[in-house]
Amino acid sequence: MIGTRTLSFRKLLLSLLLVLCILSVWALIIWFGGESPFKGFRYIIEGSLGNHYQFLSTLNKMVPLILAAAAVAVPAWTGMWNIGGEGQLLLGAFGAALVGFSIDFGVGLVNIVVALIVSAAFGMAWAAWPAFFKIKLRMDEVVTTLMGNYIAAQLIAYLINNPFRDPRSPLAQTPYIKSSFVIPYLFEGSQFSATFFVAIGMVLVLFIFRKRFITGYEFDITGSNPVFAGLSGIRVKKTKLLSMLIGGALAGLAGGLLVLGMTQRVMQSFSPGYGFTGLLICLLAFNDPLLIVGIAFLFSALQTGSVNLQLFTSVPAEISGVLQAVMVLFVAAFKTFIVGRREG
Amino acid sequence: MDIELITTLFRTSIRMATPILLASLGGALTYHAGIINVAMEGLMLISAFFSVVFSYLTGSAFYGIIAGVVASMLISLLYSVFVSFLKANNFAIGFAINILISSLTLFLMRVMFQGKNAFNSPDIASIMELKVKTGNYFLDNYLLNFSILTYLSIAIAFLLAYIIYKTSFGLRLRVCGEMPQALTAAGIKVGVIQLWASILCGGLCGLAGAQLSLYNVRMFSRDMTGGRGFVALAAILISGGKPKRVLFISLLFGLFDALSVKLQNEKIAPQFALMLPYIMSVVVLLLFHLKTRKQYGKA
Amino acid sequence: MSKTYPNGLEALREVSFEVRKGEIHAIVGENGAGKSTLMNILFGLIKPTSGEILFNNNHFSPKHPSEAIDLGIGMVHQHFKLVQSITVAENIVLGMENRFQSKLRRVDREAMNESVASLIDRLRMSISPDDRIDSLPISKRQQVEILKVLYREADFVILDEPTAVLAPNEVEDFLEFVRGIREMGKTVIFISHRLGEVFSLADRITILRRGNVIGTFDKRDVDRESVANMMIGTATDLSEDPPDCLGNESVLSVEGISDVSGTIRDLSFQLREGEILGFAGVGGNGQEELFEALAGSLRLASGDIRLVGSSISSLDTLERRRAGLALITDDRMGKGLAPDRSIVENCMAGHHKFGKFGKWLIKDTDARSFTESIVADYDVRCGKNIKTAVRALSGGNMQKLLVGREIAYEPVVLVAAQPTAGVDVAARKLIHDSFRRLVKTGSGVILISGDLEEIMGLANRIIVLYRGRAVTEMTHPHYDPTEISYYMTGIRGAQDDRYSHS
Amino acid sequence: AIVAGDAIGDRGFTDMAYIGIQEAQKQFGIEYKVFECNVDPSKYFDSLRAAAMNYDLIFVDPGYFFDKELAEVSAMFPSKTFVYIDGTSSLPNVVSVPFKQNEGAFLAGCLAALLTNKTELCKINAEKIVGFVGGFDMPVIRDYQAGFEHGVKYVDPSVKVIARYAGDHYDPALGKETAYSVFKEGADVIFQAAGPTGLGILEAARDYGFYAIGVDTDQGYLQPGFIVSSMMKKVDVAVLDIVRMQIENSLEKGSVHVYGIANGGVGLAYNQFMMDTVPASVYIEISEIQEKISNGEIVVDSYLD
Ligand SMILES: Nc1ncnc2c1ncn2[C@@H]1O[C@H](COP(=O)(O)OP(=O)(O)OP(=O)(O)O)[C@@H](O)[C@H]1O
Ligand SMILES: Nc1ncnc2c1ncn2[C@@H]1O[C@H](COP(=O)(O)OP(=O)(O)OP(=O)(O)O)[C@@H](O)[C@H]1O
Ligand SMILES: [Mg+2]
Ligand SMILES: [Mg+2]
Repeated sequence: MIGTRTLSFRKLLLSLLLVLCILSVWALIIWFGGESPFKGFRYIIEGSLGNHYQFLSTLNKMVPLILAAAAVAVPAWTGMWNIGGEGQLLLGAFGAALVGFSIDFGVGLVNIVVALIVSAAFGMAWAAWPAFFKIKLRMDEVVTTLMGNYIAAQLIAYLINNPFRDPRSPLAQTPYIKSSFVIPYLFEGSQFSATFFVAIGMVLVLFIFRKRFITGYEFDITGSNPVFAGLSGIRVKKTKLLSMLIGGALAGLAGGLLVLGMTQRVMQSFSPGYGFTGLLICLLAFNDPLLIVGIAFLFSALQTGSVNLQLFTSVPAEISGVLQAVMVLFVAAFKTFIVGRREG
Repeated sequence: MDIELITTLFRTSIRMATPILLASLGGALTYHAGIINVAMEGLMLISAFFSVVFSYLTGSAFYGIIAGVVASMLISLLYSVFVSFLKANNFAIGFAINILISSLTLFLMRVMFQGKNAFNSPDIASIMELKVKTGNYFLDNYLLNFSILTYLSIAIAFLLAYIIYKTSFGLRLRVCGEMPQALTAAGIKVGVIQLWASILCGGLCGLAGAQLSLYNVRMFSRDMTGGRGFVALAAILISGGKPKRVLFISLLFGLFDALSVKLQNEKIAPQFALMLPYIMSVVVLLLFHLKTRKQYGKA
Repeated sequence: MSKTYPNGLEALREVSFEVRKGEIHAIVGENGAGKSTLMNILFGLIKPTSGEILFNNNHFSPKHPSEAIDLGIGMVHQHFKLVQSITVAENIVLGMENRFQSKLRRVDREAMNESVASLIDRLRMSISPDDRIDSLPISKRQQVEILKVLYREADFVILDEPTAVLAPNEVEDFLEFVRGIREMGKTVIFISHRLGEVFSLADRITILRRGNVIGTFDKRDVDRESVANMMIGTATDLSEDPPDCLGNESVLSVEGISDVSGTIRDLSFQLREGEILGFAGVGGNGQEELFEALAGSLRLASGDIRLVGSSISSLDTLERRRAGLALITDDRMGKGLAPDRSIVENCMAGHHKFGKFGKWLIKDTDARSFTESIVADYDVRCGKNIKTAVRALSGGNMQKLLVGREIAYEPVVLVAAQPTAGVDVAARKLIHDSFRRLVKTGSGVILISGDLEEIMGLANRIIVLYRGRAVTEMTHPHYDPTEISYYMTGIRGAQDDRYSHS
Repeated sequence: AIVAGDAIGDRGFTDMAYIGIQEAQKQFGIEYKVFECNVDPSKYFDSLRAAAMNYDLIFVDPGYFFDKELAEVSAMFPSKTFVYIDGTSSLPNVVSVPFKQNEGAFLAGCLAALLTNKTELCKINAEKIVGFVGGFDMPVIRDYQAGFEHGVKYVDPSVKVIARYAGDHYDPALGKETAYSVFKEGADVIFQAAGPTGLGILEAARDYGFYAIGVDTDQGYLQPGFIVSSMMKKVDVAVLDIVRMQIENSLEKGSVHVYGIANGGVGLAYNQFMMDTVPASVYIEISEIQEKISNGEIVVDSYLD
């Protein structure tokens, strides 16, 4: 899609205008929040890119966003809507934690790989039933995946409150995973770990899969015109099912990486809405894996930046949500003009 | 079963169903116009907020409702401008609006009510009930003494069924969702129809928010819509946007909500009871699909 | 008038022409000449890059179709703009239905149906205003499109290829009906690739070639050959004869098939090597179902289909293609192509299942050269860029692409439904020639077409479909167009059907 | 600084800690900042780290949200003092401040059981049923429930407790319906531990006419006449105490400061609202029970440990 479009002066101009629009509305909001916009921007930039620690933190926070966005993108290639990333991510996280606190294979790498595979499998399982219902009964996957999120949230709440509760914590959470399952931090004083490279690796694999693999090509054709795909001998239902399973696995993997690389347990309110943020990122990125990385970076930088803004100014924490929303609104609107509509 | 228990369940169901019903009727309009509206959560929330603020300031629930409806309509207008005229993706804009309003209401609460996540006050006037005591148990408990918005919402369901299927606006609305090119070719602007649908949806979501914050409870608390906008979306998708079915499904959801409170005991963990409304919505959809499959044979 | 599309394609280059009040003005030109583009500008659907329109001596630059409609301009579009789930009457009056509002803003259905029915009666068409569009065959849908325009009592009617999907007898009625419009004092712009129609109908003819106007001529001053030459730039031979390379072996045998809904009933036929077997019939008499039954996307209630001796009834589309079947669908936008994907991706579809471009990884160079050869062989005009989206091609060029891709399978049996719908004379010849080449190799072709001229010029044998049954069969050279159209419309043969089945 | 797991306005431990630190600022002129994590685990580490970099004394509120992150960050800043609120931690530079909510809830249970037997009061019915409504179902809340149930049974084993969860801390409408349902099953005194959801429960008390017991802060003013008392968890006092000790240089790293009935860290709010509704006899009985807990005569059940 993207490759076929050319860069022109008009587009460049529009892009500049877009950035200008976002920045000026942001400035207004920061000013309204009681701070001079220039200082505000300085804190946001310093907070997200200012030093190597902040920068690593920004990168680290991209991991779940990238994978949650990819979990929406892959099914979207075949025309399926996966709004269930949140639930799949939770299940995946639980899967990784379950393996992490109950089993041990002795070798750290084996442990980690097994836990991640289990997390992907759990996520996949949670995507499987909406996909199955869609394919067998044409049940709207928007409803089933959406409801799946709420069901998963309660299911996890039950599991971490009852059978798998950490008896030492007043909080509903699983026991901590064994240290041999932990993906270690790479730098002193930062949570940055190899999970980032796993996420980037997945994105590259997806990119190559879509552009270079026969099956990836079939995904695209199925999404573009399923009737045509069927007449061309593509097995449409299988393709759609597969894409949904891959999506679920990616979301599950996001949960698994969060547990092994960061939280080391699944607690209540484990996800602050990664699934929905992922959906937004995917939409802004045209389902394109590489663009997802770029947009996830923006989202993540904005988040780490606003923590910093809150630290040094009197601007309330809620501002990060407002800034984020403003960015999405403008990007989504300008996208139509800059790149043209998907529909042609 | 004991009559008192059924009455309790019934009254809770109706109260829980009303906001969902109002919102999903609104969403049904945009659904027919070809927009799956995920912003309903935010629309309800902004209305819940302004309803409370204005009810508190003016001491009148009526002005509260008006303020909530107006606020929700304005946001709807914004939504529609982005989606119908700037052709932005409706999911992206919808979720962005939800984030915006969730943060904005907190932000405003900090500014207006000194840093509270929740605001309540005896000065908040609540929405009137149709208060008549007839002495007849059935009438008093099953038909009377609900919020006037409950009665209104049921009337609106039938009104919308009429508007969508019988009037000229309804015809254009349906065409707009199914084949917008046909509308353009007939010289009617698609964006304008969608704009109207969105604004009406905003109005109804506004009523839903007001009902939630001025009747169900009389307060505002952060994210108090608690996913009801998405439940409403499910109701719309399950019912195909047909108002009478929306009515039916919303009442069903209200019942499941009531049951989820009631069913908890030593044997049933709260989580499983609380899962019920969501599982049932999938089950209802499933039953409906099995039914149609039987009717039309395998396609 | 000039128009350059955002992708840099110059569709119209300073085109000027004029239409006189009360005439039928035909516009002809090969595929992609810019006819639809020009008409869409007149109707306000797209904006010109430069140029102006004078309508009744007033400047006119419509920004939205509503402005054109207000001035009494009506347009029948090349691709349908009908709403499937509502009734014929609702489709027709859409945009004016508020005329029928009675009390409480209710649309009065009866009044609406009545007023539509009176128009239908006047035109002697056989459509019920209360039918839903999705229950109508393609030809009827075309009529609804036309009714939409006439209902608005437009004084200036644009018809963009209205006859492309009509059966011969319907075409005749239709032309009569367009003449009727002229009698009413209206002005008509008529676009068609069938020069016969153009000559029987038009007063004047404007010829477009690759975005330029070659000229506007009075019908009396030109003849078919000269117009065709001006359109394409070279002389072409328009008369055709079926190929002569029949073998003895049967490549496809269909034995008593019926589908679940009963649209096709007890259909049997044999296709021999080297044979082109034509299926004539008015649209909606089982053609679509026959196609789908062969393609494997329709469930059969009974009967068997055998491809070179072995049954394929239980195979899915992929397995049938593997067995040697290729399929040209009549709905290129809906089923035959993925309009939003690039030309390369559209060419690869299906072929990729045969390992042509690698088993797992796509070999880009192979895909590219494969596509380029189709584009070159079938003269697909796409500005040399095979990465543009198919949607940006004109209707005819899409069709050439589709045909090219299917013939590239070198199939044992090619099922072609309306293979030349909306295709210009030269492209039509190109496509027909490719069919001829194909049968020379011993393959067979099933040609399902509503264009009798095409079938008679190409098929060795013709089966006429009426209400899902084969009502008659004729063999070259014993073709009689009048006779065929009697069978097609049920004047012949149908009686037997009625007696035996009631 | 305070690093809060939730956000200001939760009507619970964050608000209480906030009040405490404001008071400390007034008294000692300290500088402070509240880092709100909004229950987003991805912010825990960064917030702790930012707080530790800029402040000397860091309240971690509640501590158990941050177990692992606190271990990591406190090791990075050995010279700083972290205060683990609502629990105990064995980390070297961490001061622990556990609260015995079960003891407070026990008193609430006693109050409820005593009240439901006083049928002469206008809102009390004949049935011996009291209620408990929680927000999120989580172990701390279960601890409130356990203490409450123990208290009820201690006073009168024949009183039944109906316990329900709204499943959410931020859905007052659902809280209200949950309370309504419990009330309709015969409960006339309901104890809530549900954050902002609890506001709906308190409102239900007024709309349907039963007695409610508030939680964490003194909530009596919210629905006067319907909230007989509140079970308070005085995080504010603890915060002020710790800041004072820090200023006086008497705060030892690794020390544990228990807040329970004995030192008034938890307990019922004996306010005007309680005086107005609760008969003196009940008041006296409660005081006696409180004494027994203080001197260890009664050991209250706990859901934790
Ligand atoms: N999706 C569904 N799930 C469960 N029950 C349904 C569903 N759809 C319809 N029903 C049942 O069918 C009843 C009415 O359906 P019906 O099709 O007559 O409604 P409608 O299509 O809105 O009517 P109208 O066509 O007059 O607008 C509903 O009240 C409900 O009992
Ligand atoms: N939306 C579009 N974007 C880019 N190019 C387009 C678009 N629509 C049409 N074109 C190009 O403009 C040229 C003129 O197309 P047009 O549809 O007007 O041809 P036409 O004369 O109607 O042909 P046909 O007889 O095949 O319908 C073609 O080369 C086509 O590829
Ligand atoms: Mg054309
Ligand atoms: Mg009692």
